[in-house]
Amino acid sequence: MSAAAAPLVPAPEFPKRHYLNADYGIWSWLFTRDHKRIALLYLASVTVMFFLGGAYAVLIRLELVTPPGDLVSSETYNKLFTAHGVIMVFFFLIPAIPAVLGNFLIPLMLGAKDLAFPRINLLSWYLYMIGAFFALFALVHGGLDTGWTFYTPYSTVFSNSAVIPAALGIFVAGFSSILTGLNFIVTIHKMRAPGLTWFRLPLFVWAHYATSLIQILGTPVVAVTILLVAFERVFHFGFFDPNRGGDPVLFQHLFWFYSHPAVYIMILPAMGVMSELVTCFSRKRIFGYPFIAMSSLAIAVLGFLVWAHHMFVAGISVYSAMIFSALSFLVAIPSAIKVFNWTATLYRGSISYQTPMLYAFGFIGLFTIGGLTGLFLAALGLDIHVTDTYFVVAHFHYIMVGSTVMAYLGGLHFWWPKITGRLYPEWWARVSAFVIFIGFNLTFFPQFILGYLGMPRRYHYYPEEFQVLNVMSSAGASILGVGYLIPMVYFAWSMRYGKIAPANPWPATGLEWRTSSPPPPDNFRETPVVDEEAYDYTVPPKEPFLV
Amino acid sequence: MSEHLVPVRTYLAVFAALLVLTLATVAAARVDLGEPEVGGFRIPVNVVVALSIACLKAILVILFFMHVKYSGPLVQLVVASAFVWLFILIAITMSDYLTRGWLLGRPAA
Amino acid sequence: MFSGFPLFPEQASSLAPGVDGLYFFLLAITAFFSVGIAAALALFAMRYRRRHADERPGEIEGSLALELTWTLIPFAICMVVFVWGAVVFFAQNRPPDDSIDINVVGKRWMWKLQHMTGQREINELHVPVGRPVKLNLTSEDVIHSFFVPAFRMKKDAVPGRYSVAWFRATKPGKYHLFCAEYCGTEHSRMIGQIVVMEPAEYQTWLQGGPAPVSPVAAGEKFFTELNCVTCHRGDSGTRGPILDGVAGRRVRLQGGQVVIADESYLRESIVNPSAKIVEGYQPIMPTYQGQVTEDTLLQLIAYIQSLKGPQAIAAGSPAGGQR
Amino acid sequence: MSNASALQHHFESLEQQKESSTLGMWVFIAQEVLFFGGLFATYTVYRVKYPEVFAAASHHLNVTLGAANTAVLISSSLTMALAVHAAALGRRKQIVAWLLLTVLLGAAFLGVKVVEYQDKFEHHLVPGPSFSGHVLHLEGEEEKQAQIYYSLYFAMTGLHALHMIIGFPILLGLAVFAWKGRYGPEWSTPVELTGLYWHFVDIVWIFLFPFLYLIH
Repeated sequence: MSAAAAPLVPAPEFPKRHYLNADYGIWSWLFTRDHKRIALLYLASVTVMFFLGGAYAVLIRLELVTPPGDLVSSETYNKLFTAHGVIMVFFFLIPAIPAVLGNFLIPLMLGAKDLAFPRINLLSWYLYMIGAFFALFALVHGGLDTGWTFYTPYSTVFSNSAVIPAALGIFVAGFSSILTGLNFIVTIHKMRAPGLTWFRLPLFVWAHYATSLIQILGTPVVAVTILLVAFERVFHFGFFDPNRGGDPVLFQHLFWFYSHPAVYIMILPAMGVMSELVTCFSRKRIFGYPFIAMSSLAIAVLGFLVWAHHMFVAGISVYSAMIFSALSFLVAIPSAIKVFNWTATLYRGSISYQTPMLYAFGFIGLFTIGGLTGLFLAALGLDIHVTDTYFVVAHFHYIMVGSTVMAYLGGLHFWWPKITGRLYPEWWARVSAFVIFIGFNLTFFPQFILGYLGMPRRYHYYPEEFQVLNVMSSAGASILGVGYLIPMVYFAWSMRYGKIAPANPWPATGLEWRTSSPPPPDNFRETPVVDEEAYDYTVPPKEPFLV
Repeated sequence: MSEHLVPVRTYLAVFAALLVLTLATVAAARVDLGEPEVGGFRIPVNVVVALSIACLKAILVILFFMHVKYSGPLVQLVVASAFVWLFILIAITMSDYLTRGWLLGRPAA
Repeated sequence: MFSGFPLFPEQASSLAPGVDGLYFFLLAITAFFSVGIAAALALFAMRYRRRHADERPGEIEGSLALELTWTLIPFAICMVVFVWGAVVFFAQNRPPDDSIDINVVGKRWMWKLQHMTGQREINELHVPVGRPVKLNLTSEDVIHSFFVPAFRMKKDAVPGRYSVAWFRATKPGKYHLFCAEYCGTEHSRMIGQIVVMEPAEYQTWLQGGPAPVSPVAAGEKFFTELNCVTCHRGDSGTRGPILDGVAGRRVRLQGGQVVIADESYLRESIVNPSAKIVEGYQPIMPTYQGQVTEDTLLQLIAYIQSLKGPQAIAAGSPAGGQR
Repeated sequence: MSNASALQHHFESLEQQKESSTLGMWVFIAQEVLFFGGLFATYTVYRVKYPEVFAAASHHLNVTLGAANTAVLISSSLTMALAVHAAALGRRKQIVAWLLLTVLLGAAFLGVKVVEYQDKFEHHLVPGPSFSGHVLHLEGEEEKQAQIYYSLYFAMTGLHALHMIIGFPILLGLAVFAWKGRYGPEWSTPVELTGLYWHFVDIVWIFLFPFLYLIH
């Protein structure tokens, strides 16, 4: 363990009563209404989904080591990348940070006893599980070969795979996401502790507020769209089938109205985590608090106005394409503001290299590359060449894996002591952070080059001249896979054998660090009163409340 | 919230207005109101009338039956943003469909 | 032809340098900011590393000037890229008038192409170097995408409508043709090649093989067989609009809307005649949906486009004026 | 009337609980607006694309039935509003009466819908292999466009009806609790929130009626 934590609380003790031992038995978990326990239910579920989606990625990368499709058939290959996409997008990335870290931390950060609607919170976990069940049923029962984007008329007329159960799964999981967002919005509005004004909120909360807006206003549209796809298969509605008078491009409009903002559902909470990590490990108040807070809202709003940049070659009107291109550039600005402000926060700070901060460094670097390559795709003339190629694949993996998963892991390390009351082994954590960073870049950087060379995405066979880069990518993927397995092992180990964590191990500001680790069932014995700005690192950390 | 109790006669008045507007929209649909051209666009007056009446009815329900007139700014903001986003969805989608026929100028060379 | 480990695709069309110019500009921007941010991170991380556990650095106030700087500079860069991208996009979307037209039909999992001179090809397209080639794309089943990396050209072939793309090859050779929009099981086998030939070579190629029927001639045959002639010729009264010279012209519809009689409009008027009625006519034409294949449709349209009428000279001459 | 029992452990006061629940319901309704919004966007696209066929296809709908049903649904909105009013005043029997009347009017609405649906089945206007434009005098491509109209008709009215059906058990449950005297001046939030939901369902119909029945 690092020396930084040691002097503050010399001999931390495990609290006698906390949310983990408040009740025992399987039913105390399955019927819990404690947001912290529900967060752990989500943690377990999304971890399973992450490794399942990862297993599909392993098979994809194995297949792509050689140009001909020699490992699996084309049909199987198509089902592999579809399964990878559906699982990772709908069942890992969208719920990962909000439903695990957000669920656990938002009431703690607000000084509240729970989310506003604990029963709805539990319901949304059950909806997630039902959705996951349907999706997994589709994967084992014939598989799904439409790609995660379900483009029509392939998905509605031509695909012979299990589209309906998968659509149902995504529909149900969508409502899980909507209810989580609803809960967050109401909680943030109505349950802040006395004195906790909007501009004293941790930026993690701001980011989740913006995320929730997207979940509320975007998800229902994809839900009804995916419902129409199912109707079209079952009842022969013709909305998206040109042979029945429909327009396949309309599906793309409705789908991307949600699915582009959904990218911000994945990245905004990650940015929220970043703001917490960067301040804590540089011991500095965040640079430009109001700008970071407002840029989250700006991303949420502008994110809704750019969806058709996925459709520049799909035959949309040239004029419409220009509007969408211009707006797409605008959404880059608030992201840039965040990166600059995080970097400026480090200036004259007191920077420690503990594991969460390593992930934060990784995030800033990878997000910068991921974000800037987004400009290539927003630029009309250039998008024509790179869209639907590996360039896009590389770009969104830099955002979703390089950024979101980095922040998720960083956040998980940061709050692990709070969640479990135990410390993880620092040396192993640092090693795995490096392994992941190296593996990630080796996997996805070559894909930018592949994409510009013209290798289309979702290709089972590919021309021989692309092999060297594909082999590099596959090699990187194996390193990345090992990198992800190491935390899995030491986190599990630490739950039983890790050192006992003090209430505030780093030490950090924020109400969540002023209750015990792990927190009691109602979070605080008395409602805390806040009388200071966020991230005041100029003074030593405040004593924990008595619990 | 409902600390402000809306008098029953307000409900009845709104109800009467809603019924009248329903009759009005049916009556308006029976008359062909034409499609005058304004600035190069055909304006189907029937659609405009039907849509306006529907919006008016919806506003009455929202303001009085749903108490938004007496609610705090937060609830009003939620209602407004729902409809703004609905507008974004439809308007921007239509921006593609309505301009698809437009061609770029002829090539220069 | 292909080296073992390329990093950059061949440039083989007139559009490629424009796209690559923008690419290199953006690469430079990306490199500048990524390296800049990474250097700042590394510098701060080393210079201000925590030296003892109780260190409490002083406060630094936010700075409006800085915030504005790093808002406005990226904004300005973005707008430059936007305009640049739009200019390239315009070029990609405005096929020159003197192009060779090729009809392209995507079908799981092959590309069917037909030259205006009648030659049919599958998964292979022979074109001359230096001449603009315009593609009329459609699909028989799902959405496909016609992608030629060396030309920096890509366009979706959407069932039920036409899309247009064009290129002018600048270098003889063979280039990859990919389907870039996922279209089912054999998506990755829906590939082919574009063979760019010297003009003389191309002429020889055109003359090889059995005497083909040109789409215009085939279209004319269908025009008679499907009884289009009974309503759409000068001697048939006023039942349907005369089609001479209609292609590419502005058409005034019932209710005053004006549309351009492009391929998509002509197609719609055949399969769905009542959608857009020309001013002064009755919606009496039956639909031909189901009676004509995508190939036949393309041939009919080629024929209609070949009809040059008196109006074409008056109204249809392009404003740009070439040659 | 024990109001202390209504306060859940994680709220500080009944006031905070009320405000949170009301805001939550409104956020849920915002979500519902966008849910139906996807359908309205689809409707707009095809209405603009196929105006004539939409008009022809809509003429098979019975405007009188539609208008009468609109009146029925507006009436049920009124009775719902009066139930909320009675709940705020704690008038036990009135709440129950208005709630039951709301359910009754809702059921009447659905009854008329069933009659209308039956008519579509008889005339082969249900999207699917048996769809026929015969009764509309439409064939070929236009028949397909009419099928799109009827697909929209069934998707929109069907999801609307589903929302009403979900409302029934909630209304009946409220009536039971109201009978037991749960609601009074201090705590009537469940009745209020159900009212919001019911009025929202009414609003959807206010748009569906002219969009589907009154196309010129």
